[in-house]
Amino acid sequence: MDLEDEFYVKEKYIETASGNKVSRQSVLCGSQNIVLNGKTIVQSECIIRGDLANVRIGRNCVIRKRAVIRPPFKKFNKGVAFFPCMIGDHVYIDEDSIVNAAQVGSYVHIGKDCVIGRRCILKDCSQIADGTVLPPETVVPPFTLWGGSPATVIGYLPECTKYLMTDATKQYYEHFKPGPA
Amino acid sequence: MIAQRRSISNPLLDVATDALVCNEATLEGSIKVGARCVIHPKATIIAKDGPIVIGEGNLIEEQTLIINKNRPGDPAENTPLIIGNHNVFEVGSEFQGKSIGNHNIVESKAKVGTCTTLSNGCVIGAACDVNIDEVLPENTVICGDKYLRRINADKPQPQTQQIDFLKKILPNYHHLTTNKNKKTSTS
Amino acid sequence: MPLFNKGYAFGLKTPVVLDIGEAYTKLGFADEAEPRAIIPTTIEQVGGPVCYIFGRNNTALLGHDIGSDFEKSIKLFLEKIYFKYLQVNPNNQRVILCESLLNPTKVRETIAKVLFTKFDVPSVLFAPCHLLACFTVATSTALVLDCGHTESVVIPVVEGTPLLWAWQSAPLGGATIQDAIMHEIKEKGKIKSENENLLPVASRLCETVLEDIKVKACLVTEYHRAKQIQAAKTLELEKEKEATSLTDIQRPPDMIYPIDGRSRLFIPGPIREEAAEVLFEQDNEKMSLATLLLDSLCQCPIDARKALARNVLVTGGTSLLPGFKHRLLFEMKEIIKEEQRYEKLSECEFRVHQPPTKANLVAWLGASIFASLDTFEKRSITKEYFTQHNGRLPDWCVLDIKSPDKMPERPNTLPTGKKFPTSHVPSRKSTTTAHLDTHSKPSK
Amino acid sequence: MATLLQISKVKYLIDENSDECDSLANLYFCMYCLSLRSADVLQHEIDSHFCPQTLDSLSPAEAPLKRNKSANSWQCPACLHPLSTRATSTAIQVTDDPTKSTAKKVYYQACTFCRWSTRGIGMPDKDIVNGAWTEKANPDVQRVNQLLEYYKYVAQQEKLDQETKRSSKKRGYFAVAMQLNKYGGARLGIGGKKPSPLTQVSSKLGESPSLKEVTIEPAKTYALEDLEPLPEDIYHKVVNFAKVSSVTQRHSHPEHQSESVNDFWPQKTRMFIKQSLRCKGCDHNIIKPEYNASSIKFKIHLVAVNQIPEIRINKVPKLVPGESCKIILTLVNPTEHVLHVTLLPHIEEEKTQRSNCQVELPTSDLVLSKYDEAAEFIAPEGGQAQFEDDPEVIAYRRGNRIGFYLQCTPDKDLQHGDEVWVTFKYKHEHYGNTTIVALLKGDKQQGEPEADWLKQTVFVNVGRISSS
Repeated sequence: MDLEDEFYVKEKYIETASGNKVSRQSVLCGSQNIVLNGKTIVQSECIIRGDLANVRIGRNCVIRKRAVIRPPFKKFNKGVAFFPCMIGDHVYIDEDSIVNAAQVGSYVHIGKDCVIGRRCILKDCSQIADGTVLPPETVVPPFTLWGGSPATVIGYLPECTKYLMTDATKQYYEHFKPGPA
Repeated sequence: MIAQRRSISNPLLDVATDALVCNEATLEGSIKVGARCVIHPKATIIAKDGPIVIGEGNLIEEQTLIINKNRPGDPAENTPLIIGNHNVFEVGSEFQGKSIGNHNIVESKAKVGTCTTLSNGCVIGAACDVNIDEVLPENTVICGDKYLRRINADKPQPQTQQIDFLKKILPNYHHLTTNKNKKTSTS
Repeated sequence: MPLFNKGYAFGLKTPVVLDIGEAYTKLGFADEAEPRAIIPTTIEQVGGPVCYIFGRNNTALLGHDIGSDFEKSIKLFLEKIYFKYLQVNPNNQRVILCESLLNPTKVRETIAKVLFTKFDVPSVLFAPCHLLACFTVATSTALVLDCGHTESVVIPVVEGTPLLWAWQSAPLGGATIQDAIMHEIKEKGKIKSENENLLPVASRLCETVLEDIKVKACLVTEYHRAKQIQAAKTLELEKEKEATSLTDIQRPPDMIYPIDGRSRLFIPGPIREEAAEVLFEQDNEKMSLATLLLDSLCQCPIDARKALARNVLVTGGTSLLPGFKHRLLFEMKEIIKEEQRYEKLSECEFRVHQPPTKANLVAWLGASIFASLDTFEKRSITKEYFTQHNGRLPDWCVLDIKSPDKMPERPNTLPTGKKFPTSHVPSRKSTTTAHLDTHSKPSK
Repeated sequence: MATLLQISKVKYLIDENSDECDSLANLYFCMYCLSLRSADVLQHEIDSHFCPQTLDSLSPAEAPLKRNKSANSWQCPACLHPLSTRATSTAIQVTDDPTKSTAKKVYYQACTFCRWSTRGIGMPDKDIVNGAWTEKANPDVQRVNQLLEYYKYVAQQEKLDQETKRSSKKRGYFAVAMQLNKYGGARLGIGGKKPSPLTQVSSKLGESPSLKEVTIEPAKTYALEDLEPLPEDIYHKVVNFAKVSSVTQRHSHPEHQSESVNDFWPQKTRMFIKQSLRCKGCDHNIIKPEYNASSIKFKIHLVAVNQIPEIRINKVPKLVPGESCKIILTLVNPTEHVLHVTLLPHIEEEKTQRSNCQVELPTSDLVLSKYDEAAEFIAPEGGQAQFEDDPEVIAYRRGNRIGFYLQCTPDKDLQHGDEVWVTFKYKHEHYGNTTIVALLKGDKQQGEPEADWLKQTVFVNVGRISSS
């Protein structure tokens, strides 16, 4: 099914030269440490914590309302640090999810209301079902679908996931239009 | 970059000098923030039916909601909500409980309802919704969609190092809330 | 694990050992001391409900016609077993399945069909679990009780041969206990929820909660206690609410079971010891686990009885309840004393085995031992055989599976399906006679 | 993604002979048989095993030696989540000088989810990160090994007996036991000979001198007096549900099934597998993944969405029973060839009663331009003039996709909320991998690639009846 048009109020979004669309109602802390690689949408009430560490988000990503992206904290023998948080291309993060991951690959779909624990690694072409709690330091292998709390593999994704995800995120961008105010 | 310390509009707010409260956090009503606490931006603390007293070394992350609220049917007594020391409220957690001791962790998206009291060293796991009329025994862990209960051998460690680290870096990026009168006295 | 250094060509030829139970399935490889996994006999589909393949409300199993839905669920289930748990290519490994005597032909044929056609397994062997259990205690003669999820079955095995005519079964098992818990809690339990109200116990009691209560709290009470409680209860019934001697025994204290984060279940303490009583109460038909064993023994040849009594073997997950074996032996001893009909067993000394594994794994372990032998290969049904005979399997009445030119029909009256709880349930007695009629009884 | 694009709304018939259908995204296309395949009819083969936590790969030859378990990843016995190794330092007294102590790095394992840890059950910390942890051995393994050895000997003995005394009518224990004959008793009855049921097995052993005799200690049996009754205080204790293990927890350790949470012990994580798929018809590989566990690339990747033009729903108006409406469907060309597509009506056979909507299909051919990866960076509406589109048929054209109108009328007897299914067929050109096709045909000329015409049947769930 093709995605339907989603309209936003033009004044409430900033569009950058590389095509990123960022809501003015989102909170981008330490914006100098946040990189959006182009055509990425950040919707209202999102929080991206660039103040804690660097956050890099790839191309054609969609960060839906009230999602939180927060670099993970780690205690070492010699001290403490926040890890940078790297997110690949064509990643879709649905509403109200909290992403504490160290690494999110490309073509990843994170559902609504998820908690992605500290220092998780989500490999390419993986999916997290709605309402999932992924405990800290979990590794999500490619083509797996995780759900539940604590999250376990509840299914597998088709081999054409890369194609589907690319298509879905591109379509989302195409259909995310400034609308009649 | 040295953060500009701005005075705040809430006259009932009392922030200890070495606590760190980001300006973008919402604090309503009579709230006392203890020493070495860190309150992240977009956290919400509302002293609705009584004051809130936050102890030392607590970490309150973004999207957290802490409310002092009476239980349905309770007479409005204006009892204070006392939060002990070294508790952690993770991103998106909600605490409306009666009282909370020391060294507890309310994980991301966890909810503690008005009936429950946390003693010491308890962990409410991510996305757990707890509202049972009981005092959780010390070191209780509740987690998962099946509400697995465990009694841990020891308390979670206090996040002192994280708090120190945050106190170093957060002022570089955020405006901070301080006491109006304390500010005048210190500067 | 030391088991791996025995020079077995591991990975390619080690047979797969499956014990597909009604509630739980045990799976692993031959020659090993324990199964690789115990999983619920369910299939899950993303976004869909969990389906118990042999569950009481699986519509695919209802009626006499097992349709393609059942075949599909078996396929999904075996897929999970092979690729998630065993992680082997099915076409390289022979398969042994522990089977209940009462397994309907249609079920076993469906399983065989799926194994042969969808998974291309080289061979399959269905082996009776009572016989397999004997391997774990190195005996060829034993009185085997399998106490499973919905049914308990007793079969005596003498000199490696199951004595079919002495078969006994009753619909008593883990599910019966869960039903008892359900019944009690519905009556006396309370759910306390956040807003202080004691709610009546509604649909919150799902099978998983009941099972959890059973496993964590229930036990089989001691014989004398049980009798005292029973007596007190009858007295109570007669006298209608008068103070009774029930107070003499100190009952287990009430329990609080947290269902989730918002509600707790208040469970009356006596459930702990009373729920499992269904297994031992002699109801109207005078049937209990103890009488099953005794009745079965009565039908055995006289000269085998003493040996059988000395070799009682208890298997099945339900027998893991604390106090089970003690009560069973006690109960048998007392019943023999009390009831005339068992007088002929008074000479018998009952001794119970302790197999080198947990009771729920006994059949599996037996199969693992058996499948490690060369003999196993010869007894298996090959794919060629299966295709030649249009998917029919040799039945137990076929003596030599190597030359079945004509396929004898299975007796029309099927015994009560152990894995077939809802469908045809002819009365127990009549099925027994059906067996006796079809097969000549030895002269005693 | 699957859920975003609602791929389950459009289903493709896999096999003309059966009723099976699935979304194109879940299907494969065998370019040798030129037909759609579902995972169901393909042969699954295990390509490699990998640890889900460390993503280390192992070949199918190595993995079984490790019981398909990961070398370095352990699983929490309480919540079954992988454990994390934690480093910490402890003070160790210097042996020479009791007043001094040095810091030493030690490791323990903790669950990041339920916070269970190896320290909690009193397991000592380890000096090295990996390798020092062990699983709890099966307490009965020795006895089981004895049994295995014993029965192997008995079976061997039996075989020898049968070979040497073929004429002997005496049947060995094993032959009887392994008749696996539930009616064995009846059989003996028929034979008329009743064997003495209590012949000791051991008496038969040792008859053949060529085998080394294996004896086994008889299994222990217990009389009532030997069994411990339940402790008296068990009836008075309050059950603490947090301290008794659940069924799932017990079953995760089949050999121990410990009832108390204090007896929990970590266990190695089970590995995952990567599979390749093979067409049962022509024995060619359809899917062959790369060995590396974190790779999403394939050596062979014959998925249907890369070969077959795909139908999607674009826009559906309100659906009213008996009222005609215009639906827009999208057709996407994933190939690098210009494709012609012709829509065909689906002749309703009795078997497939899926359609409940009358459709009028456009009669003209639909032409799809090829997929161009660079198209994204060129002006989106450019280069469309070459197609003379009939605005009555074509709703829009964008790169390799077009939208076309479909006139459809839901059946009159449908109720509010009923799903409406549209069924039709289409045939389309398919250019196989030209070099391979040429090689297969023995044709050395590399002229114009030849196209095959393939036919697909689709079932489209266009939505629900909104009102009557």
